[in-house]
Amino acid sequence: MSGSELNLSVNIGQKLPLKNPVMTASGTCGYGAEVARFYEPARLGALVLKGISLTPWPGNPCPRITETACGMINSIGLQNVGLKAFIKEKLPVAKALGSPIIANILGGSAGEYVKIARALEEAGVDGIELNVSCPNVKKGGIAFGLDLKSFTKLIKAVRKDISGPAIIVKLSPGAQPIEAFARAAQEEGADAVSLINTVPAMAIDADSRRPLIRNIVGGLSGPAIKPIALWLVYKTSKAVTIPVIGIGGIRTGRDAIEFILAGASAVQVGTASFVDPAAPVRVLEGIEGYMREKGIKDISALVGGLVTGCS
Amino acid sequence: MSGSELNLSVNIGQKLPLKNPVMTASGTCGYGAEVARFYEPARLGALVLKGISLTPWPGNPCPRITETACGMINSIGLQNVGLKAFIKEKLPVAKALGSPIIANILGGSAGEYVKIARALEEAGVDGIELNVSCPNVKKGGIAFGLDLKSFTKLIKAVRKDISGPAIIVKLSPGAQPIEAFARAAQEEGADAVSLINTVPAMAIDADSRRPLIRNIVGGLSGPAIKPIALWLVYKTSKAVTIPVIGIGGIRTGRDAIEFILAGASAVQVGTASFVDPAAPVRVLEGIEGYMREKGIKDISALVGGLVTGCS
Amino acid sequence: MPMPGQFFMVGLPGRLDPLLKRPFGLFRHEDGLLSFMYRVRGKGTLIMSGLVPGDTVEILGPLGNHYPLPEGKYRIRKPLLVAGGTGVASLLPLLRELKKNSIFVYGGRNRDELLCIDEVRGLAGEFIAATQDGSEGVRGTAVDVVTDLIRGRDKDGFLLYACGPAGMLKSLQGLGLQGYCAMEENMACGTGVCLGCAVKTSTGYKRACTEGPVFDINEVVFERF
Amino acid sequence: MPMPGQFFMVGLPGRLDPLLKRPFGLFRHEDGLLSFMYRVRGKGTLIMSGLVPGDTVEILGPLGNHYPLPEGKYRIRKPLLVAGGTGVASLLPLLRELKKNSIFVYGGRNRDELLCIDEVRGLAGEFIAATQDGSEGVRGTAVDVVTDLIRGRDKDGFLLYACGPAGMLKSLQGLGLQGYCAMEENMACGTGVCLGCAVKTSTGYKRACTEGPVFDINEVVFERF
Ligand SMILES: Cc1cc2nc3c(=O)[nH]c(=O)nc-3n(C[C@H](O)[C@H](O)[C@H](O)COP(=O)(O)OP(=O)(O)OC[C@H]3O[C@@H](n4cnc5c(N)ncnc54)[C@H](O)[C@@H]3O)c2cc1C
Ligand SMILES: Cc1cc2nc3c(=O)[nH]c(=O)nc-3n(C[C@H](O)[C@H](O)[C@H](O)COP(=O)(O)OP(=O)(O)OC[C@H]3O[C@@H](n4cnc5c(N)ncnc54)[C@H](O)[C@@H]3O)c2cc1C
Ligand SMILES: Cc1cc2nc3c(=O)[nH]c(=O)nc-3n(C[C@H](O)[C@H](O)[C@H](O)COP(=O)(O)O)c2cc1C
Ligand SMILES: Cc1cc2nc3c(=O)[nH]c(=O)nc-3n(C[C@H](O)[C@H](O)[C@H](O)COP(=O)(O)O)c2cc1C
Ligand code: FES
Ligand code: FES
Repeated sequence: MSGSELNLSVNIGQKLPLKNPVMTASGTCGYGAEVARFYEPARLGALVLKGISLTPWPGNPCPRITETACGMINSIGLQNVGLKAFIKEKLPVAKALGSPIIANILGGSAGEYVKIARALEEAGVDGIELNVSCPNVKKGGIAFGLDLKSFTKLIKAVRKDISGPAIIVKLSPGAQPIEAFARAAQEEGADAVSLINTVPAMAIDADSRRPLIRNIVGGLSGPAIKPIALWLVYKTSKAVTIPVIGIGGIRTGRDAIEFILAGASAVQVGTASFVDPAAPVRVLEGIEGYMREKGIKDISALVGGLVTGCS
Repeated sequence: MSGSELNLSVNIGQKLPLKNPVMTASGTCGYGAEVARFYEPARLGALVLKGISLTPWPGNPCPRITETACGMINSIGLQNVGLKAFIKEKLPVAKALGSPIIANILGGSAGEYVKIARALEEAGVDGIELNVSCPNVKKGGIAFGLDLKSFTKLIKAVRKDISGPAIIVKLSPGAQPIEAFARAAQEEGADAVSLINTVPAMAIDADSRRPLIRNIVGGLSGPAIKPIALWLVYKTSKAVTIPVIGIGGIRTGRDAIEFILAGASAVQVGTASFVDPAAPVRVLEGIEGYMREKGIKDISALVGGLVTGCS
Repeated sequence: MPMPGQFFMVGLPGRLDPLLKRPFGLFRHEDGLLSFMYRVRGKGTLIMSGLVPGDTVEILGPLGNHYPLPEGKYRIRKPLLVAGGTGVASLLPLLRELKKNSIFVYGGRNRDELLCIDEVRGLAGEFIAATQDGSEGVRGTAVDVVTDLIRGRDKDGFLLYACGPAGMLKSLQGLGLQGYCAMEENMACGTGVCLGCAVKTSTGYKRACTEGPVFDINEVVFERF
Repeated sequence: MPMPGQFFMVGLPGRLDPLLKRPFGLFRHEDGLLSFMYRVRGKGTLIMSGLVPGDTVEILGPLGNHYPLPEGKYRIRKPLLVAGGTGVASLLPLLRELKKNSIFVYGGRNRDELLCIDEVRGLAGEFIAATQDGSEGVRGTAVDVVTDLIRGRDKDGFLLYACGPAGMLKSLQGLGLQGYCAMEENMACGTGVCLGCAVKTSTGYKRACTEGPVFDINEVVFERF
């Protein structure tokens, strides 16, 4: 069986059919063009680009990253070129890469989210991922991700105005309980939820007595958080019927399969791309290899296929 | 400077003076006697024993543990001998070890917690740690840890009846926001809060398609969660004036120092004791070594000593 | 002095991943040298297989109980050792004590899986190998061999010592012999404090690392999922 | 063909801890062999220091920009290379191109810290070492030496190339020379996608791995905490 005989296609709602379930995670592939020297972006299901805000943001002072046991903490502070430059300079280049483009957006208010989303719809993106879970910006973002009321309002507002691109809501691992947020997203018409964003975390240098991240708190990502993400994806996928996109520590095809068995329809590869820039493609190839090995022709046969009873 | 010239003593409230800040974490030192062949328990600040419920609990079926990247997941399901046998058989042995004894308790209702706490007060323990954060039992426990209302009620009820032993409330990493829970504990008269308990997590075997923990979900512990714990300890210690006990991935003296700089008055060593049964003593020695190296005579000079401004 | 059936926790120093030590039954103890025999199964054993002389491992042990020798009222019984795959690692030290006074049944998928077969053959009073593909000994499983062996004979004439996959142990239990089996469960501590290694028995959960790894085979409740 | 000042991300295969690759400036490139020179600072470099011939590392590179040679209007300036500690690793490849047409100032805590000092001395047109304890060259810092060196001379006669601790670079910036410095920031990707390696410049944050590691020293805003 060659890769092409396998059916890896998945649908993120009715709006966004993907040829395979592997995407980049926001903030780990730049604006897309940066990865083209390492692999053909068109091979992936979609590219999720670095988060965008209404106006350019400078980001946080350094150190912005530090390594922890099997993981890393980042506090980039959503450094980005801003909506205008994104649409003018970055988006055309990204679109030319041949992969569906999902923009990741963050606003300080529901109105800001709507404004950005509208402009992106007009500019022609395939999907919009609402980042309501970034631990690295003071206002907006995670404020929506942890409060069910403003969360619900936000999605309602965005949904009302956007009809073209698929709307994906990126959940925070701190949302309590996460099922309620996922259900609210579904009820307000989101096409999918993605999770998890990074987990708030901190590291300290005992010698200097200083935090190893200038901003004190940052977001933990990488293999260390995979077991946490897997559980939240499992719980969430039981609670909703819209597709769940699994994120967190995915590095190999087997990691992706684990998320898919737990209930994810698709996955995003983040931190692993820092270690190996072609990681998303290796994950895809790993999934194909697993399917061939097990004689599975259609990836949909695996979604939520966790076996939990007694045998 | 020899170890004895250093002052490592800390107070967990007015009730519980400890000669040093290092304790075992509940569930990782049995009922105390089990560790005596690896180190002298009297060297530690306190022993926190395995969680106890009103009646004996059988625990969960196997597999109960599995390893993950720099961490492990457990779902023991609070297997324990029950209050009666604990008081009759385990506690006298533990008390004879020469270290202050903190019992860790879990109930299905506030009434159960009170009943257990009363019996333990009578039996003479030095402290009672309320486990309201165990992810591995279906009812009770974490239900209190995530709901501020029942959490507050629970502590009020226990506090009303208990005057002898120090009351420590063990917080869940999922408590949202954790500061509110810590503040409620303080207001209701708890002597200290400890955190974090394990983080709900899951692991899957892609070949068998089965969860690697029979109970599906378990609790993640070990170095992987240290950055998460450190952040929550930092946040929490800013929110309360009662002592905060730091737990999560502590393996070395430097790890402990990081928690202390973040605001912890004491620490508990858990998973590291599985790797090296004498880990709590090594952590203590590491703290002493650090203090000697830096010329710090009193551990209290380090508590919350994180430097965050510009230099 | 480590006894047959006891085990050690073996760890790789200076690493946080793998984090925990791994349990291995003592395979040989000679001239102050401890030997383990292991199969590469995952992350830890893979790294172990790349160690070179001079590299350091951390060990903790001997831990757990051991195979009771056929003493007292069991003295007159014939020790019947049944190994599946790497289970041989745990039974060989026992065989070295029992020697000719024993029957040894050794099952595996194929010839390549039957490690140390020459040593076992040389030591045992009676030796029968079984492979699923027939590449060594009889074609079939160790359980098939034991079933044949005891057919028509007095079950009380045997004392079973078994180590191998849970499925094999469960089938052996069904044969109604007296005896022991060594259980493998995931272990975090090996010293009785984590309660991770619970083995279900007719009298409740017991710790494989402390009350085991050797159990009365007729007291174990096999219910592995 | 890697150029002086460029770097590689170096990783240890088969491990999740350390997770990320680490950046190292190219130290030498000869006969198809890449060499790095590094100081053991933490977890990653400690493991690297235990590697033996035959072990594998993963590398990604060459990455980043490089030291511009003194060309065009800068041709007439005298290259002034200033290394602090392991900063020499990055400047030696440049020195190998500039050779006698250069001044090299090399500072460190003590003699033991001044690695490759003989090679540097042999190559440079003029060489001055500085140690804090006076165990090699003059007693003092590299910045002290440069301050003395340019006193009373036309600053436009020099073109600075500096690599070393941020404190040294900041002090050098204060001397008002034209030139470049190589910046070290924590890096996750090395390829421009994580934005972790931000260097503050007069025109905003720039990525040390992509727009750097070499920057116009007078554009960098030093504000390390
Ligand atoms: C008392 C005892 C004695 C043993 N003696 C031997 C022996 O002599 N030779 C031998 O080859 N093996 C023996 N084992 C099994 C051995 O411990 C596992 O093969 C080893 O832990 C796998 O480690 P890993 O890192 O390579 O695999 P992992 O990557 O950790 O896991 C691979 C597989 O091994 C299983 N496993 C993981 N950890 C353990 C564990 N702690 N205990 C049991 N299974 C585990 C997992 O469920 C998984 O299916 C023994 C086990 C026990 C409990
Ligand atoms: C472009 C560039 C070129 C470099 N060239 C060299 C060189 O030629 N020789 C040399 O010895 N060192 C060089 N470094 C520094 C080198 O990358 C660090 O010493 C190394 O990453 C430390 O890894 P570790 O795992 O041993 O330390 P860690 O345990 O990761 O950390 C120890 C200390 O090193 C710092 N550090 C950690 N990671 C990085 C990182 N990715 N970048 C910078 N600092 C870090 C930490 O802040 C900490 O203070 C260079 C750095 C950069 C950015
Ligand atoms: C350096 C870095 C930058 C990130 N930037 C964003 C971002 O802009 N928007 C967003 O929604 N998530 C962002 N994330 C989160 C990732 O998309 C992903 O959710 C998280 O890292 C977990 O996945 P991983 O373990 O595979 O990295 C970022 C993560 C990292 C490490
Ligand atoms: C095997 C195991 C059993 C545990 N049992 C208990 C328990 O009975 N009561 C409790 O409050 N916490 C229990 N914990 C949680 C630990 O006390 C501790 O909070 C957690 O493991 C994080 O610390 P660590 O990373 O140092 O292990 C248990 C943890 C483990 C790993
Ligand atoms: S392995 Fe911890 S109790 Fe047995
Ligand atoms: S290291 Fe990732 S952008 Fe520079």
